[in-house]
Amino acid sequence: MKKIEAIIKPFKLEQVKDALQEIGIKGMTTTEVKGFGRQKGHTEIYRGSEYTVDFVPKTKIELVVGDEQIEAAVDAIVKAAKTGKIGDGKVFVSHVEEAIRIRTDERGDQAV
Amino acid sequence: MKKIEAIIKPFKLEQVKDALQEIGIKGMTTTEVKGFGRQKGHTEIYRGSEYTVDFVPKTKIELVVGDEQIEAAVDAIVKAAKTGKIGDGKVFVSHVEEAIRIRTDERGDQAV
Amino acid sequence: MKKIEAIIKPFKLEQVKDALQEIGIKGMTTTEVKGFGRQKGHTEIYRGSEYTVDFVPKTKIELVVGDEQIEAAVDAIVKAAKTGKIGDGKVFVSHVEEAIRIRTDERGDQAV
Amino acid sequence: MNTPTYISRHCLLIALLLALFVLPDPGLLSAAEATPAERTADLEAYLNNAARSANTAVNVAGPGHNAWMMTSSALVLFMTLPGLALFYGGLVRRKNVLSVVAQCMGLACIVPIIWWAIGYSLCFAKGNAFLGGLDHVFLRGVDITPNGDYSTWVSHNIWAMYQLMFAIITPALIVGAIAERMKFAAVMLFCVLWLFVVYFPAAHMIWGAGGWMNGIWNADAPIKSIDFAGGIVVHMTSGWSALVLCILLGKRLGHGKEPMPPHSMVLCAIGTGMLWVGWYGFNAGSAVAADGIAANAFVATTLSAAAGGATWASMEYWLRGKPSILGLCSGAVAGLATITPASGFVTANSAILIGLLAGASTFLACSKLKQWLRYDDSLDTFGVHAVGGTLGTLMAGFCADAKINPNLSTNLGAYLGKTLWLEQVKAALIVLVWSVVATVVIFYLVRAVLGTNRVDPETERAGLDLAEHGEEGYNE
Amino acid sequence: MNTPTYISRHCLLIALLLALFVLPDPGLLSAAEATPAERTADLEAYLNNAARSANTAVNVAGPGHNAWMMTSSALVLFMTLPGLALFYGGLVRRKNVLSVVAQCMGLACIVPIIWWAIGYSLCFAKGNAFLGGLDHVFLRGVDITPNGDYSTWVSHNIWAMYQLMFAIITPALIVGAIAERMKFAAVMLFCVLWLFVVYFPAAHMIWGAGGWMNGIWNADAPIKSIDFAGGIVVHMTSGWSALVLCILLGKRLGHGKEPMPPHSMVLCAIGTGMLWVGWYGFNAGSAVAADGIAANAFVATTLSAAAGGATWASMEYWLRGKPSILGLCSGAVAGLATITPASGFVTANSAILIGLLAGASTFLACSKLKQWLRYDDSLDTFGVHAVGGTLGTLMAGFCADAKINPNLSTNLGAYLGKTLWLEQVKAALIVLVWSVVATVVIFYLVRAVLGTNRVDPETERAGLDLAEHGEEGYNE
Amino acid sequence: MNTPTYISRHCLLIALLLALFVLPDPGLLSAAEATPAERTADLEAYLNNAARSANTAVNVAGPGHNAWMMTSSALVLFMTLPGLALFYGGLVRRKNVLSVVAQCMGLACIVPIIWWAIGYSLCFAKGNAFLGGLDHVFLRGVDITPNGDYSTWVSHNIWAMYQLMFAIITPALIVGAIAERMKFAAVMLFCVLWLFVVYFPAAHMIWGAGGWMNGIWNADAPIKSIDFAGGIVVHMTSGWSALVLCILLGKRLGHGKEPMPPHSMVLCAIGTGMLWVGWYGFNAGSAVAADGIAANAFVATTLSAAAGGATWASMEYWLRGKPSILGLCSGAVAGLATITPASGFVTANSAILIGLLAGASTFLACSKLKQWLRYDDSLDTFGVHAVGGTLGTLMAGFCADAKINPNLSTNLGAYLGKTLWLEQVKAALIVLVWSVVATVVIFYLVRAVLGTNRVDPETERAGLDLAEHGEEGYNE
Ligand SMILES: Nc1ncnc2c1ncn2[C@@H]1O[C@H](COP(=O)(O)OP(=O)(O)O)[C@@H](O)[C@H]1O
Ligand SMILES: Nc1ncnc2c1ncn2[C@@H]1O[C@H](COP(=O)(O)OP(=O)(O)O)[C@@H](O)[C@H]1O
Ligand SMILES: Nc1ncnc2c1ncn2[C@@H]1O[C@H](COP(=O)(O)OP(=O)(O)O)[C@@H](O)[C@H]1O
Repeated sequence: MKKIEAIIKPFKLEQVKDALQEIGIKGMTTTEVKGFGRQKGHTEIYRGSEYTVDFVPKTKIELVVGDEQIEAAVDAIVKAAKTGKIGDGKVFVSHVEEAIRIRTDERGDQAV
Repeated sequence: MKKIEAIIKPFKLEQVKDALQEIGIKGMTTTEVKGFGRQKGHTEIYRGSEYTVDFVPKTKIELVVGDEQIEAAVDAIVKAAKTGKIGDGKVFVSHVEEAIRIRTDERGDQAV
Repeated sequence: MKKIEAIIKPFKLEQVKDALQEIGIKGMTTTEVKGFGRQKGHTEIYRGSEYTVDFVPKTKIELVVGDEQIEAAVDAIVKAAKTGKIGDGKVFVSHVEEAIRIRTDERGDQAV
Repeated sequence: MNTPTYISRHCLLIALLLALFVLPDPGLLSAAEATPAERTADLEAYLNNAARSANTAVNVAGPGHNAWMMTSSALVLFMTLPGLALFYGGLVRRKNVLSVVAQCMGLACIVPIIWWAIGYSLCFAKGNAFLGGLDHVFLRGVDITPNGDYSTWVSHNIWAMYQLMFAIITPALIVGAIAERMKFAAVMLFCVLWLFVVYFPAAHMIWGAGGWMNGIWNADAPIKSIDFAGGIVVHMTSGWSALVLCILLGKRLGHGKEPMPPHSMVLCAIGTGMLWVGWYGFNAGSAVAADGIAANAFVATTLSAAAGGATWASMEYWLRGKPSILGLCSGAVAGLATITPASGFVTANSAILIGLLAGASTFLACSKLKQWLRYDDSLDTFGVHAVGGTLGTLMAGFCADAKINPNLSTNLGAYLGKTLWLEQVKAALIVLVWSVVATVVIFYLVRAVLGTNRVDPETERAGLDLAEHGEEGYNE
Repeated sequence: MNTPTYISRHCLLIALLLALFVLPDPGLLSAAEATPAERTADLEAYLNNAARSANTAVNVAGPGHNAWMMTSSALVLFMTLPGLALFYGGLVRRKNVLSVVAQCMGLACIVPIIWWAIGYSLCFAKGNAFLGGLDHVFLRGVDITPNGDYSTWVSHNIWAMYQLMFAIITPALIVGAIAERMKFAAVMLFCVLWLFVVYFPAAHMIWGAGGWMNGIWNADAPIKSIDFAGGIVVHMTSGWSALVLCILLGKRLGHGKEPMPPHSMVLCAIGTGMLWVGWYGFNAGSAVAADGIAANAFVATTLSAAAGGATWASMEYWLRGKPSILGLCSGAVAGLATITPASGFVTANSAILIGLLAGASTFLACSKLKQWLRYDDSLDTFGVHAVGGTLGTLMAGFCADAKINPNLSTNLGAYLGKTLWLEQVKAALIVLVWSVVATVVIFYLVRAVLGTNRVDPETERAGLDLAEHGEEGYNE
Repeated sequence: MNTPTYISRHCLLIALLLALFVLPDPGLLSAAEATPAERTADLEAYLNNAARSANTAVNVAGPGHNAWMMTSSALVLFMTLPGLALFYGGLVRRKNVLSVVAQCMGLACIVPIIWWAIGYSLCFAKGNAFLGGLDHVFLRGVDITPNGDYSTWVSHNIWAMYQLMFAIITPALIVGAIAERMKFAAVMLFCVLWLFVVYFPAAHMIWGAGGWMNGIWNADAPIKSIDFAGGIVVHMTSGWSALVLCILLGKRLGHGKEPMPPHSMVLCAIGTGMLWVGWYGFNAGSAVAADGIAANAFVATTLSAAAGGATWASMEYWLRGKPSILGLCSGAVAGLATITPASGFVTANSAILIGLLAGASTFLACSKLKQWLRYDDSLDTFGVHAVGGTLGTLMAGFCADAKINPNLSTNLGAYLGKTLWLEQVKAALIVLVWSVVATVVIFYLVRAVLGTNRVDPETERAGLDLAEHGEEGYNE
């Protein structure tokens, strides 16, 4: 099994989710995160004081998939999340040794 | 060392934490996340507009443990988090290469 | 490529970010998390009721770096995040198999 | 026009002819027409908030008094909406905040309709000693002319609206005890029945002209209780009913095991400020005039609120080293609830004393008694309102002072400073017992109708907002 | 001093010498000096909110009426700030909350300056039938003496301030329709022009002495419409303009595809409570006195708000099984908007009926009509205010009752209970058409000046707060 | 009854017998009994807010005036709670929000007790030129009868409550400067001492009958300053003390390095709206009557607030391209603070000018001066209140106009339009110096008692809410 972690622009979440559902992905987990990268942040001014905010709101999607689905899933994400503008985000893939479904104690590919 | 990532129902956090403490786990990190899976979301209606919210609030627990504790920890989590109803969540296990305790620079098993 | 996950004290974020930028790190992702560990939580009292809050606010930094940068990055984080007091946090390192930049479809070390 | 006619009648004896040129024909002046002296006296009556003469040329309400009572009515509504909604809403968990707001708003929307249809009449129309009659159903006959039974210079319909605001907030207080677990439909049904069975009779008996326990105005009242702005009628009825209701309903899931901290002490504090400000309408408004009694009530309200807040926070500081915001808020509200029945009757010094006792007793009730008896009064309606209201009712009996409120001399001269407190105990006990019994009956009645009074456990876990109202308190 | 001089004049025939010691020289008493009877009558006029005599010794405003009108002015400002800012601010997405607040506050800061310079004069100075003159530019001549055209016992400048608060909230209502996408500069410019083209003429025609459609006070008005507190002047003008504006501006990005739930129903509910409370200043204040008409308006306002909220929530309960907080809030606001033109004219029973119709019709407008016509009125300014205001204007025609407001008999006796509704239809149609046409013109004018009325898509995605104001609503 | 007796006395010469039937025995009429003319004149005095005759039959307060002053008192409390608590609370970081709320509420609970015990007496009892006496300790003798020194038609105890609300908000303003780092106990102790050393004397000297700098009412005042609603007494004392205090206390950890953005501009904006609304009680209430002076103050307050907000936002727009919500809020509050001392003295045109200068000068003070001098006035108490209060005090000297406030002619005729501004400078300087010196002394005194005035660095990092109050502002 592999774990895909994708950092995307928040307003792309719905589209990415739909794209993953289409290729048969049944589950995923998302987190609100803040990203730092090439995309510039913004400046806020309160009375005299200027603050530069370097971190940009992003959404992280995590999903564990069987090895055979990995390519399709990555492609789906990349395609759906792309705007072509700086800050579109990244996809990282890593290895997962075991997965357990808490409800049923199923393990491995059945669990995801 | 292994990293355990568990996605559980938020109200089970206290019980899972207690179960892990009992088997001697000293540390863990939790995140509020939103999950998508078999468990259905809900519908919200504001004046005329209906919104389907597919994502369900979940809590993610991350902990890095020595190889010898891995089975006990997974079992403790699964047992404490189970309600038997859909949406109980998953446990994922993966390999961690190094751990450092920032305060002391300790590395490896001593660090977790 | 390696993934570094560091759990640090929230007010150290700016310093850690600066330290990483200095050694040429171009991107990272942060999450607000709650940690459980040796550092004690606190007690809140509302009218008669006392609540012990075991979880302490922490910030998680995730960054994927090329293998050659790993040592420098870990050192930078540890140095910048250290206060010497309990609760300074951990750094975990694990292996990442693939990285893709969504905007450009670049893969591997170019993507991070 | 009205000229000083009787003087001129004497002059007529001497200068009849001349007078005829400039004076109206005295023969046209009926005995019922107001003399200049009467006219001036009527105007003075407006300033003094006293009864006007029978022949008055100003049968309307007085602008200063009407202005104050419209302001007061708005202030009392402000206490419920958004005041109480925030005070309570901030104290529940995030997932239940809207359910509390909905209960307050639901009552604000339903009670006026009941009040218009029949509620006002059952409280304040002439009836028997226990309940008003049906003279004023659909606000029939409730117009802009003052109703002399309740005020001399305030429009009858303003009085009806002012009292409506009390009928809204009283059941809304109960909401605090059963927050985070009772079905919306059950809360609404319970409160509606409760108004008929508990509130309307209590209001009539204690405040209605001819009421059974109206010691101030009913010379024949068997029980001579006093209740300036609702220690018995508002805080005791709701507070004691709340206790019973939360026991019958059972504890929240996880109560005593899981932490249930307020999701926003900020909202709670905003609500407290609004309650305090609105309470001036509640207490000083209960003079039903912008007169000296209102002024005295204003003073007592301020001092008791402050003393209550300071006392609670000081006890926390002393016992735990940390004064809390919730302590300041709770103490201030306790001071306000406790002074309510006494506000227009007592001196500034008494108000400080009452505030002090209020802070101390409600602090103990909420932090010790509740722990010890282990009921789950979610937001301490009992601990603050029942304890405060009961204490204040008793203290009003001890501290009432005819120098502050001359009306105390009318029918209560023989009791004042003597056994008035005993009358207070009697009235308090009767209302307490009645509230408790009625709550039990209504609870089972509602359960019979709706099947259950509680949301199912899954809903309770997930929060009432989504399941009961299809909305969330906060979104991205 | 003023003594009862004419009586003594008779006595002088007999006791001239004696009288000279104690009475002022009658020769010094000009004919213009008030007699005792007149003086008493003037004081009675204060209580009755009637006109004083020409010779009055009290040419000032009356304290009770002035007090109420200052309170009412503050309440109407409270409706905008923070009331409407919260009601609207809670309903947008988190990233746009400040933009809505800024639009409300911006208007509260700009409109008073325009009002002082010329706005008040264009509305309420003597002018022609369509617009006021320039007599009162820079509030010249607007001092503490009552302006008899608009009130007998309220200071002219208090009246000007009271009306200012209406001129602030009316354009602020429009903000709801175009929220989350219109540029701040465009909103401000649009609203300023709109005040001159739509609001000032409408206010003058319907409320101004000599106004073309002022049925109550202008005996010669060609159209005899009535509008107690602004059904046409406030809710119809803003509501219909809002519809046109949001159509011209286009939908929000993602409208109908992405969820756009309110970011904080809690803020929205707080705002609703404040609107309700403040609305007493709006409606009861429109009597421009703390008199019986104010009292009647207070009653109607309360009952309609409650009936509106109860109806909307009941319809949701019936159609979907869940009464929502937004439903309670929307219904109450709809009840308030709808009763506005009728509030000081109708009985309590009519108010209940109007509230009921208000809740039902705005519910259908917001949840059915909007879906069907597919315009993007972000926060339903049209669905609530235009629909409510139009309905209320019509209902005022049907239900107006001279028992509630005797002024209806002055010039409208022949229409009352007969064809008054037709006059209402005429006035409503004229203002509706004018608002629609003017909005189109102003929209393109503003676009010509600023280049665009909308923020660019990137800003809209990221939220207006950051790009337009450099701030975020919430931070760590 | 009181008939026109002296007229009849003449008639008695002729018709004694007849008169005896209908008139009261003239022998029984003491010289002190009011004549009809006097009685009418007394009633007119109520409308005119003038002094009544010595023989008055209405020795009570007047309902219209009392109503307005109760409303005003409630409004001024509303400014602190929840107004200021939100305005300040929204501007701090999330972890400190409750500490600010606690400081506001703590003062609201402690100050009334001090006021009751001795504070009112030190301010307003007869005493020497610098401090009041002890006649009114424990509010002795402060009852419902008007105290002629301060008002003719408002109850003495309402006046005392009204002034109490000022004594609450003034130290609460200081809280803004030292937010996020000062210990709760230190804030409370500092403020209590500060009231005795700075506020009570300042209030007595400027507002107290016989006060050393009371130019309006004390003909013998060596310094003839005017301060309608507290430019010197409230805003200068608190603002200048705040500056010194925040310098002595030192900067917040991380100041200038870490970002410290407001955690909720939404709360800040709500608070601003409440401050504006409440300020009508503050300024128009300072007429201590619902009279024409109140009306004038109402106008000035509105226009200055709007001009202040518009100016600040325009300067931002001009210098940075983005008008901010905080700019609108700050400017409006600056306009309000600056008009305060002038509000009941100046014309509408002057109010616009003052608001304009207020917006510009406080904008510069907060965004340039502060950066340049590098003190850490967390929420700009100095930049807004001291700068605004000082400017307004001066402007009052220039713009005061006897047409707006006839009382200016009583003792100040020789100064008006001439050297009044010099008197203002004198008074301002004396109070400024006194505030600065006193603050230094009290600061070290408090530090000596408590060991330290600041929380320890760890607490400051983690937020004051948890460590000082054991609570968090927001929870799940
Ligand atoms: N090395 C990295 N490790 C982890 N997250 C990263 C890394 N680089 C970028 N990110 C995440 O991806 C987001 C987008 O990256 P950025 O450099 O702004 O644009 P782009 O993806 O177009 O190159 C960042 O905001 C951050 O959350
Ligand atoms: N493949 C997956 N990868 C990551 N997280 C998953 C995956 N599948 C499910 N989850 C997480 O587990 C949660 C529960 O899954 P769900 O399918 O609803 O029920 P169950 O665990 O009973 O099968 C989801 O809400 C989601 O957060
Ligand atoms: N085994 C673990 N796995 C994951 N996170 C951990 C683990 N142990 C500690 N942490 C994280 O590190 C934080 C600091 O740990 P703690 O034991 O309090 O202090 P220290 O880092 O000084 O040993 C914790 O709050 C938690 O978030």
